[in-house]
Amino acid sequence: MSPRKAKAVLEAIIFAAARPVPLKNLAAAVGWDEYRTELLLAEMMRECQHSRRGIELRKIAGGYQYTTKPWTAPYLEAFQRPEVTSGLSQAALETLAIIAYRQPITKVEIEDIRGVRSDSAINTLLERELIEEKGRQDGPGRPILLGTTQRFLECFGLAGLEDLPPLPKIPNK
Amino acid sequence: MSPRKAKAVLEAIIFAAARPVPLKNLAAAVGWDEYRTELLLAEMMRECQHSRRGIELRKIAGGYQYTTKPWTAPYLEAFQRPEVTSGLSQAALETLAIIAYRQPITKVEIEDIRGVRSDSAINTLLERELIEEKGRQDGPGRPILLGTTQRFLECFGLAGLEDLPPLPKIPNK
Amino acid sequence: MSYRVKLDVFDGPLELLLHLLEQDKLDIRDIEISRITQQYLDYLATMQEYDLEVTGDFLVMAARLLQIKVGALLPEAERESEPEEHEIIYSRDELIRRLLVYRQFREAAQKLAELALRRSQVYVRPVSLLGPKGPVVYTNPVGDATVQDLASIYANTLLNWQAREEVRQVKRRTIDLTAKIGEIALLVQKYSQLAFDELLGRQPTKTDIVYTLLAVLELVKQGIVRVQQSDVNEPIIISFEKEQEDYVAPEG
Repeated sequence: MSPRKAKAVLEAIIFAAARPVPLKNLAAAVGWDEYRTELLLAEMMRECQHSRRGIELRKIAGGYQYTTKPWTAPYLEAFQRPEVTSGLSQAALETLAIIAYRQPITKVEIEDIRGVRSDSAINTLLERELIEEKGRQDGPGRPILLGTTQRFLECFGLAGLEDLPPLPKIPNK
Repeated sequence: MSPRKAKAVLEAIIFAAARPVPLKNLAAAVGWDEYRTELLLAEMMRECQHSRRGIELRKIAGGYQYTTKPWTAPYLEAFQRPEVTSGLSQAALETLAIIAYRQPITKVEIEDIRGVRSDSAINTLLERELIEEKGRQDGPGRPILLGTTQRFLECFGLAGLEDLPPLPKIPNK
Repeated sequence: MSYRVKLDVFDGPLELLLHLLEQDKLDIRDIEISRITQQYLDYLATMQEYDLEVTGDFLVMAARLLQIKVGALLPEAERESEPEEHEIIYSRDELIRRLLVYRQFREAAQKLAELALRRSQVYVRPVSLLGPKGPVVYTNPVGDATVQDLASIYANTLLNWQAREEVRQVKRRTIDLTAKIGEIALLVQKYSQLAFDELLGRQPTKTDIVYTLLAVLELVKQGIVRVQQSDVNEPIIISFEKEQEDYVAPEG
């Protein structure tokens, strides 16, 4: 394998691996001996030192791994707290509406009304602190009861739950 | 921020994030407007095309992501498996195609095109998070509307829905 | 151990029809209804032979094909008054259109499969380097949803719930086609002449109509009954054609 092709293969392998990749494995992948492979890796490490590059190739725990350069840390931190500006999905809104009007209510009751499993919608609402546990229901399994939070009231500009709009009449059949 | 530094920051962020990073967030990170940022990213995409590189920068699901180049796949098989979309049945693929090209669409409309009940295909796709509810259609029963997810784009390596291959033409006779 | 011939499994009737056409290298637009109908019915028979479930969708298509073949049997007026029943009334053009659209998406599915395959050739970084996330802070956790949205969504959800409950209460009735054929043969024989509507119950479902139609068509094919209609708005009259000894009603 040509040095140029070997470089590309090494880059791809080290990039795709979750952990540092031992020299032995890298040499086997390109079919070179370890000494020559190590020289090539050293060249790749030097190339990453260029100021235009944001990542570097490092020898870590007996293997090779790409890491971001330390000076980029402040820019990465902004991504550690992902700002979520997106609204709620239709499924989450539906679930929230049911909880708001029927609280306290169990997951099973919600799923019966919606007709579909609602774990992910409920998790989303819990994560956003729009709903919370309100104790447990008596009875088999003592299922968790869910209800809306203070935050829910704030988000919708409600003084209290009694402030929820009355429901449009549903024709009885 | 200088273009050279911006490039390094963008590389570090996209590299570290693992998932596609939206242009908006990248622009915010370097403090540039989206237009200039996009130009710089295009330059970075070109640079990766060099034969010495084993990874490339791609536009996927409305964001930017590094992936290994396809030709390196045989060298990588011993490492991490890529996200699997394989194992989708013909029925599921057909249903997914209809949803992808006709979204938002109801179950009944899908079944009308396929000429067969499609609950199990739809459930498989929902489970794999390739499709999701996109609200409800006005009209009797207010049926659920289905559409594809962000994950669908990621799994199929599409920049966006406009990136879908053109629908085969119905031949005129 | 019993020996089994491998039979292609088709997800739905359109797929099967397309397969039959492609097998004969025929263009969809040149479809010959009587030929394809025979091939289709033969395939269904083979499916049953091998204990493959022939679902309702396949039977409905059989009814459609026979109906196109025999010519529209149900009166025009009925079509307009009951749009829900429209589905079972099909023309040759409609069948061609559906086959073309279906094929279009079947090809699109193929392209998606190719995309997925190409995608499986590339690898992405398996883990984020960004480290464990701190608690996410949501600046506006509900987006632009208003409390009025919440109320109307809830009302709609209740409506959907109610609708589902009603559907749940309607028990699915199954009809045995062979029994239906026998039943109709006996009825027509008894009264010698009957209108199609009289064969249906008071509130026939789509399934009732399809099965009744299938049964009548089968009896026409066997030469047991004759079907007449003087005008599109007139009732369809089914009259007994054969002597009693020629038809042996199935048992049970």
